[in-house]
Amino acid sequence: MGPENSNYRNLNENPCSMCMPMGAILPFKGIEEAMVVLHGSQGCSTYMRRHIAEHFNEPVDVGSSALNEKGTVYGGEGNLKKALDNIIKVYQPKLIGVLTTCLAETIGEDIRRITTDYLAERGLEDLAIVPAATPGYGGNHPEGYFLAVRSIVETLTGETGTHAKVNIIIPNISPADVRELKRILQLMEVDYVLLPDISDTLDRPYEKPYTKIAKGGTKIADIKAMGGAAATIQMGITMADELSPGKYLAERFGVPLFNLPIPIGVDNTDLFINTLSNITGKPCPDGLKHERGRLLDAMIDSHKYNFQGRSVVFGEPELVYAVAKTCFENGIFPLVVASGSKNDRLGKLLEREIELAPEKPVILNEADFTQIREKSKAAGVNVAIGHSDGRYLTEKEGIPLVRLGFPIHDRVGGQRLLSVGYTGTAMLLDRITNTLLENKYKTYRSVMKEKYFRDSKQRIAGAK
Amino acid sequence: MGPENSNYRNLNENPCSMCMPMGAILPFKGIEEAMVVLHGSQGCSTYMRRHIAEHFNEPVDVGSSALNEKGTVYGGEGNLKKALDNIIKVYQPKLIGVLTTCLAETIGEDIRRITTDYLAERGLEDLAIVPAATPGYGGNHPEGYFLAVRSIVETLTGETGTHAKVNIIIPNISPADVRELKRILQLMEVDYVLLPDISDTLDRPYEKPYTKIAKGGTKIADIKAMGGAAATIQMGITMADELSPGKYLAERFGVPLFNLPIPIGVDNTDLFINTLSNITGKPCPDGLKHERGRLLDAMIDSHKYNFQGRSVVFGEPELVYAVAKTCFENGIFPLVVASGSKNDRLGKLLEREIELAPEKPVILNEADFTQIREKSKAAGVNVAIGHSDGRYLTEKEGIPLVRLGFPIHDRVGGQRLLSVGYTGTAMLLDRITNTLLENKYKTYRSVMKEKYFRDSKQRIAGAK
Amino acid sequence: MAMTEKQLEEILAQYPSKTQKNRKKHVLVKDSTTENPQVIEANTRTIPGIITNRGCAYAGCKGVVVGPIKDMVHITHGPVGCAYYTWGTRRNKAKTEDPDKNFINYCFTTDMQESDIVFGGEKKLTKVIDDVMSIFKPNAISIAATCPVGLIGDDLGAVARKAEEKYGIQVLAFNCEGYKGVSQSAGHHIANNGLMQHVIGKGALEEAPAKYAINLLGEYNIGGDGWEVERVLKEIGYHIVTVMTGDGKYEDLKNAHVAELNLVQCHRSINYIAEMLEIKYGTPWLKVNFVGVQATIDTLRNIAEYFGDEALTEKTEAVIAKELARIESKLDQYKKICEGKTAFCFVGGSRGHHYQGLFRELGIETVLAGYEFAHRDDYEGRQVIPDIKLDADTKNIPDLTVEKDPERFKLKLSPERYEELKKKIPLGQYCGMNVEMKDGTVIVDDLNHYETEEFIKILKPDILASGIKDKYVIQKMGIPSKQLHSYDYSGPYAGFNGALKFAEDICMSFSSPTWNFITPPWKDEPLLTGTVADAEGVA
Amino acid sequence: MAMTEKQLEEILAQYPSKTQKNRKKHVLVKDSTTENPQVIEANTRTIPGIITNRGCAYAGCKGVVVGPIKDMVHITHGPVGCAYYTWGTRRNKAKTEDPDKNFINYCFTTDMQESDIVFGGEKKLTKVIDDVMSIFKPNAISIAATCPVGLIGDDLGAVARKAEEKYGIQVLAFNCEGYKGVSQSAGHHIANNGLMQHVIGKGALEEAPAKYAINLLGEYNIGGDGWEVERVLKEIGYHIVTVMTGDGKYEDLKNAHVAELNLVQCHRSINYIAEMLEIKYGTPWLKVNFVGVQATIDTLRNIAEYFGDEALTEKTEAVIAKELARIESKLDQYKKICEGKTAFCFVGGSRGHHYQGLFRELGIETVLAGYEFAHRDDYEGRQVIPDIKLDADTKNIPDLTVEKDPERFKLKLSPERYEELKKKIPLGQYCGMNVEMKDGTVIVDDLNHYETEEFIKILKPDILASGIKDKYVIQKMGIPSKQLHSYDYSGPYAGFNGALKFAEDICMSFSSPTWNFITPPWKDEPLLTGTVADAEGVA
Repeated sequence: MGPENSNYRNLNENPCSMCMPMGAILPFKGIEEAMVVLHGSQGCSTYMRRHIAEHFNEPVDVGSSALNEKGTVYGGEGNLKKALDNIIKVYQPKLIGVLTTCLAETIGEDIRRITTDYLAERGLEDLAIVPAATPGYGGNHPEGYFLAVRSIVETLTGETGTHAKVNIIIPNISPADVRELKRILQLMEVDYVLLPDISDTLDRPYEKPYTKIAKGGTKIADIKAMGGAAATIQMGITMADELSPGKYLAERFGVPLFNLPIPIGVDNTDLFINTLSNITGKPCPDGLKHERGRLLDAMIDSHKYNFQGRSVVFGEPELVYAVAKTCFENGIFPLVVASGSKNDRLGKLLEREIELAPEKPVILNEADFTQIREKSKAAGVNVAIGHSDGRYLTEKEGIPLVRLGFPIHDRVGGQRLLSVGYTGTAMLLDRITNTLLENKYKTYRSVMKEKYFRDSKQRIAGAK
Repeated sequence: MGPENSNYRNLNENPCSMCMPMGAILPFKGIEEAMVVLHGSQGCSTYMRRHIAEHFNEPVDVGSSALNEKGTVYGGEGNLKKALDNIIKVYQPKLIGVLTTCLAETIGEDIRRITTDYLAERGLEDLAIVPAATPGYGGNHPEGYFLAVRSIVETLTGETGTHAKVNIIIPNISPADVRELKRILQLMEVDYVLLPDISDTLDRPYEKPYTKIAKGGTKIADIKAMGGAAATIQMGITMADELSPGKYLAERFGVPLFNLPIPIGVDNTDLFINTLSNITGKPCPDGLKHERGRLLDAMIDSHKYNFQGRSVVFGEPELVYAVAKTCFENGIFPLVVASGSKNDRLGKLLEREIELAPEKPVILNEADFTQIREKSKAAGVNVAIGHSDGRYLTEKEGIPLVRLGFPIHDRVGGQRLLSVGYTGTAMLLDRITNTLLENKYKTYRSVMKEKYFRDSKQRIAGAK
Repeated sequence: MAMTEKQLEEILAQYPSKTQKNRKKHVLVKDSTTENPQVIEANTRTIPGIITNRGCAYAGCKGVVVGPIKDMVHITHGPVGCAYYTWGTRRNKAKTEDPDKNFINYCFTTDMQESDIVFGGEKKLTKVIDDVMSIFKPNAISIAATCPVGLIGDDLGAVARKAEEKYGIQVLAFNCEGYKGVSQSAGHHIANNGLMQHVIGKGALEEAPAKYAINLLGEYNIGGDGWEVERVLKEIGYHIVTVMTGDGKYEDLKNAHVAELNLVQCHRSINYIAEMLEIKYGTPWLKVNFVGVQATIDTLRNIAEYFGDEALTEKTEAVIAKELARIESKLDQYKKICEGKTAFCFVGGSRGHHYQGLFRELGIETVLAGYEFAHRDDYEGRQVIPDIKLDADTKNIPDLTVEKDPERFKLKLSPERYEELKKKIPLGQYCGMNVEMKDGTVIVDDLNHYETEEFIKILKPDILASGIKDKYVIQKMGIPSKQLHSYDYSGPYAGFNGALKFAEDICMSFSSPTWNFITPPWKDEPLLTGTVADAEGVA
Repeated sequence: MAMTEKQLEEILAQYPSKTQKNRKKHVLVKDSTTENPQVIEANTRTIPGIITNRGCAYAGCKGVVVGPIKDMVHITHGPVGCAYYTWGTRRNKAKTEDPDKNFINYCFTTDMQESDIVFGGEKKLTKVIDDVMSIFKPNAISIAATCPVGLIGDDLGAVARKAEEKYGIQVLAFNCEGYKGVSQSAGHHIANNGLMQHVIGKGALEEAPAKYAINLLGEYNIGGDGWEVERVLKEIGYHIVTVMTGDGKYEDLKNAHVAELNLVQCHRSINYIAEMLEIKYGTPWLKVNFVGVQATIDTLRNIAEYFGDEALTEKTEAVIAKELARIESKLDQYKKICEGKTAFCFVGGSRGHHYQGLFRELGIETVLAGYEFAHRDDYEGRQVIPDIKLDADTKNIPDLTVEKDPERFKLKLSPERYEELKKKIPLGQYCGMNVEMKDGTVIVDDLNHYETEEFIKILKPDILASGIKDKYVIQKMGIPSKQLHSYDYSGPYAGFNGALKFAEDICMSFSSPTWNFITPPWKDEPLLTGTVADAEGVA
């Protein structure tokens, strides 16, 4: 099942994705005492801070080398070093991510050299700088995210003794999801390094006094030792190998890689739990088994309502895969599966589910919302699952939207949305089922009227 | 602030409450290996099972003595004993609750004597029978609930040595809420007896094989020892003393009583945590402090949207109090606070909040939905918070409903709704805020049109 | 999978001996080879402590029969619970021509308090009627009694009469206290008597306003069933005088006497009225069944046969052909999914019988069936009625005796034509459920939760059609359940469209991938089996 | 609370020394007693690594000025991000007469890929224009360049000209690459030049179609501001030719030359055009301010003064009186809540200045204010313009020189009348923000997160008016924030209704009980204090 050729036209009308450096900022926000600088026009940093802040409702400080026209001619090395000087003085970070942008890449800035020189010049031995080449045209934000994680690992992780910890490398999921993963790991008594950990940094408690950099995040010392881990579990099955931090750890340090889907849905969560058990030899505890039982119970209770669901799932490929799989499990058959990224794995990974489904979905790669809307309308979709920009599906086609993923800017609590693990899956399913039910009740009268009283002026009461 | 005289008419039109035995069944479902029998017409049991099953999506086996016309003349003793025989044989319970109904009470059945005789006749020393007089006209389901809990304690709890456990007596909250209380108690390292505990019994995992009585529930041995506890925390501030199990334990066994609101909202949860700290001498752990900080952060992020909320809160008095308080805390000022019960405490308990509020709410006692609807309309309410029957407020007045409490029959997952503690409060608030936001966006175009283009046919685009 | 007598005995052996003896008479393993037809005990007292699915007389009267009449206000006289429990729960749909005269979404009660029990509730009831009249001005009012009302001696009849005098509308009092009779069946009887005595025949019409005038009895328009039936009947050319009582109107009901024929869908709840209408007005009744495609077709042909008009017959066939053409291929798709599966079919009314045919059309065999509140004739056919011994509970429900209406009785058919038709169509007849069931299948009266579980273990059905009270027992045992009380908020299931919708909904249960997950992997499977392939192990 | 020079120095001392030196010139403690007016540095390069709130040239051109024109399709030529980031984020409202010609909710981009960077993006851009024309048929198209476009040498102008030839509509190319200039201000300039050169004056009208014809410049209809302003202006009797550019139309814009007067709301973003319109068409411009009640009143009176018509003046006063009567008592209620509080007011455009008046009307003193991307004249007044030294970045933005239009230039006022009016009303004048600020208050150009925190610690304001990027820094410090970019999804805030809405929203922040909880009890209070009274201890 190959994706539909999305490039039936050149115009990208109402995009379903953001640019690479946007995604690359996020992992740096999940490392202790880290800052990040964009090497390029100051507008990049401003736009991205604005969008990240709006989603998480949190301060998002991102520096910029503020390149100007002169920089485009003479290079931006001086600006970048100045930016680092200022940031180090004011924020005193332990780590700085330096990301390029369209501008820096187009003029060919060598940030690895510049930052290496910088550290030497300034004699900053305790500071880590992680450079990553993330031009806006090099991919979309999901690719930027993984590339940044890989760069972090490539830069920090070194030879080390083996130890019993498990590396958990995660994609762009909500802080609540991260906390839930940590709770599950704790229940399973697994010693782990989770990278990146935004659970406190991008959902930080109100606390006095305000600190410029939020507490929390993955410890740098832990990242340095990831090469000695017992195994890596990476939730990045849709990602290309060259973007895969887990693949790097496997190839460079021989850490066994288990590349798994995000644990949303029964199968995906089973796989996560079973893989953990397999690695550590520890059984699934009763508490988790009960959570699984409760999820199954919830799925049974809702299965008739869910089976009436015809869904479109869109957003970042990794999340889209896990959610689409969950939809298949529950008979909320996806008819449109769309990602803004170039990604040929998504469709292939869903092959087995698609084969068993009563109707074949359209898989859209490099999709924009105009395509998503057209295909959803054609397929008779009645529920959309994805980030806030899908609200146009509601406004134009009356398809209700279950908000999930990034960004959520027209509702509160995107950072608190819980969807992973057995309990999180049940919560996600309840949101979907209740959206279907709400829509059903809302349209009941008009549906019945259309069916039985088309030609009369009679009104129908007594719905439900 | 006294309640409005609700009895401005005799008619109860669209009731906001159920009858006493309905409420009394629920606590028995939260005790290990317990069954319950209604002494009366079989219809009572059938109706109540139906409604409880629909809310929890769980099997709800409740016996009936199936009294018929003959019984109304000659008494129902024979029938009740037969019912006990059959239930004991098939279900092998450790405890049976025997509840009266309109019929049994009107004909004057003495269930205490009958059940005492029964145990003696059959020689069933290991079986506990808890009788409770719950005629349908004796109160509403919230009163039935507390009366049943009190009867359980009165019947089971005996003299015992003192111990360090804390009694936690809870009202009708969701299984998810109960689990959350238990999680908090565990975090606080408090040794406790929680009564009743429906967290597993009325939200049981799918599990093989099926057992007639669900696993879980408060242990009978624990209930027997409640008289020796260090203290009782009872979430029942709206309940009359004669219905208060905690009061009984205090008066009979000298267990200090802390009668608290349900921990929904910052103040209420602080009070719960602080009381626990005070009793046990144990501090609030960091994890909980972070949860509190996250709640505050969420409250700040949403405060402007919430301040535009004008709410009606209705349902069981105990829940209504906690939710109304939470609404006051967040500027979602309640303008109608309604309960179907006769309850003169609710208004008094909210006095301080009402005094500080910009508009005084109407407090409705013994309310029906017709009153609630009229008062809500008059007050310009824009969000309703309560159980599913409030859907009429949406259908008739366009007031969106945030479903909470019992019963929820037109959406799934009522048993999984989490609203207590800091984290639960944040989830409840997100549901409320997002309901306000959804409604705002939905009506934005018409509002702007009304304001600026009343006389034109121009359509407005570009909302948000 | 069939049931042996031995297996049945083992199940019942778990009961105390008296209970065992009692329940044995309510359960049959169908055997058509017995000398005399098998007898089943029904409509007897519920055993205390059995988790029955039965309701009470109030449920049958107010909840089932009277409640759906949309232009009346129905007041429940009693404490608040009983009114609440019948509020919207039956999913009787009603459309509104006059939005001010549709009270189907309302719930009215006197909400009796302790003092009303002590001092009597008549005064409050009178005031509530005053409230209702001043606010709603309905065409008529009903009052339904709950348990305590009879016990404290409130005279509903007297209150109703006074209100009738004061307001000049009909106020019907139903003494349907919950303890009366042995199930909701008593309530149907009480309701039927009341409607017959006080409403039907009170209308001004002397003749039907159109040809082929019929009443549709025992159709409660759950999930819109009645609408689908009416759609087809109207297309053929029938004039429906009144539907009792789904989407029903008091104003229409008054003229029920003018119909040429009464169709009886739910035999149990309405046969009293059908009988009395025949005696009083000379209108024959025909047992119909609009559940299932073939049953609907047979029914339509039977009705046409009754009227004996060639054009009508032709139109009937044309409509049948058109409808079949529209749905058949879709049904075939669904059938592929259902074929070879088995079902339990346990509901009230006549549905325990009716739905077996629809299941069969989908390729699903019913291996156990029964009724909540049936009488023996619902199982064995009306021919056993003379042999039924009435117990005290049933005798306590006052019987209504009607006679030929001196002015409005009109013989619709000559006795000869009647007898001739009777051979072809079920005119005034109902053969019951049992005759249609296969040998070895189980017939259970008043099935309870315990027996449900036990029968499931033995018969291992693929689906259970029942109600919400046992729905979750069934699903916890890993078996899909189809609610046939409220249709799980789906429907309609009657007629052609309904058969399709039912097929779709049943297939949903079989096709939903959800059921693939009901065994946790750590119980039956080694860790990682079947899933490890997904993990990309790099050593 | 005022700021001392010493405190200021302590704050800046945290910076590296070069940065410290630079920033010092951008911060003033207002002192009206100095011999010469205080000078502030503005519109200079952003210091790298400072967490500025400034945006880029693309943001100013496409995001601010060009984007709101609703009947044009605006194509962002570049990788996907920049188009996405300007999609709906400014909350420019637009109503639609013709729903097929309102593209305000759309986002169009060429979504350049790596290969486009390597091989050039002109081809793709051409194809995208083809797509747009075949699907949307807009009245005109704009193309906005993002960073890489200029670097790889795509010739937007050439592509645009070819498309114009092919489709016979205007295609405007804006070389507003993000790195140009020092902030979005460069983008405003580029946009203004483009619109002036290619759009304004291209319309067919020679004269205004009605009396009192005006243009409203620098009003972007955020949250509906423009609608409120239009409501009042129309009621008085003005004819609005075009609004630039909130809810603006390309078709109207073309006729902007016929207005009798240009109102300038946002001085920074649009003063270029106002100046050029005066030179080319002889239309004077008036600095207006519709933020705040008194400002709105003053503005309305000034406009009436300009036209000098008695009836107009009377109608103006009548409308003012009516509006005041409607809102005054409500505003007084809000004022009670706000009185005595202090604010920071840091926004772009002219809002950092405008909102101070509205705050003052509510009793709130602004203790710190500044602009993101202003020039010195926005602080110090237009009289300093001749003294401003342009740096290289600004010089790089091509300047447009216009001349009297030989056909359409029309002197609207005699030079004498002009000079006379100038004494009464701000005709062609803007005095800047500084002059209105009190001594001891702080004026900051290009405020950043670090300074925001430090100033908060010293000045302890009650509320901060700023944007979403610093909103959460502010709120985490326990201080309410009012977004004046997007109004926190509220608005309008302009005019009379807007003032009321703003007052309501500000009061919300002060009144919301939420802020009572910002200190956790275990930090500042003993356990159970203040709350134990609620617990009913029974020993």
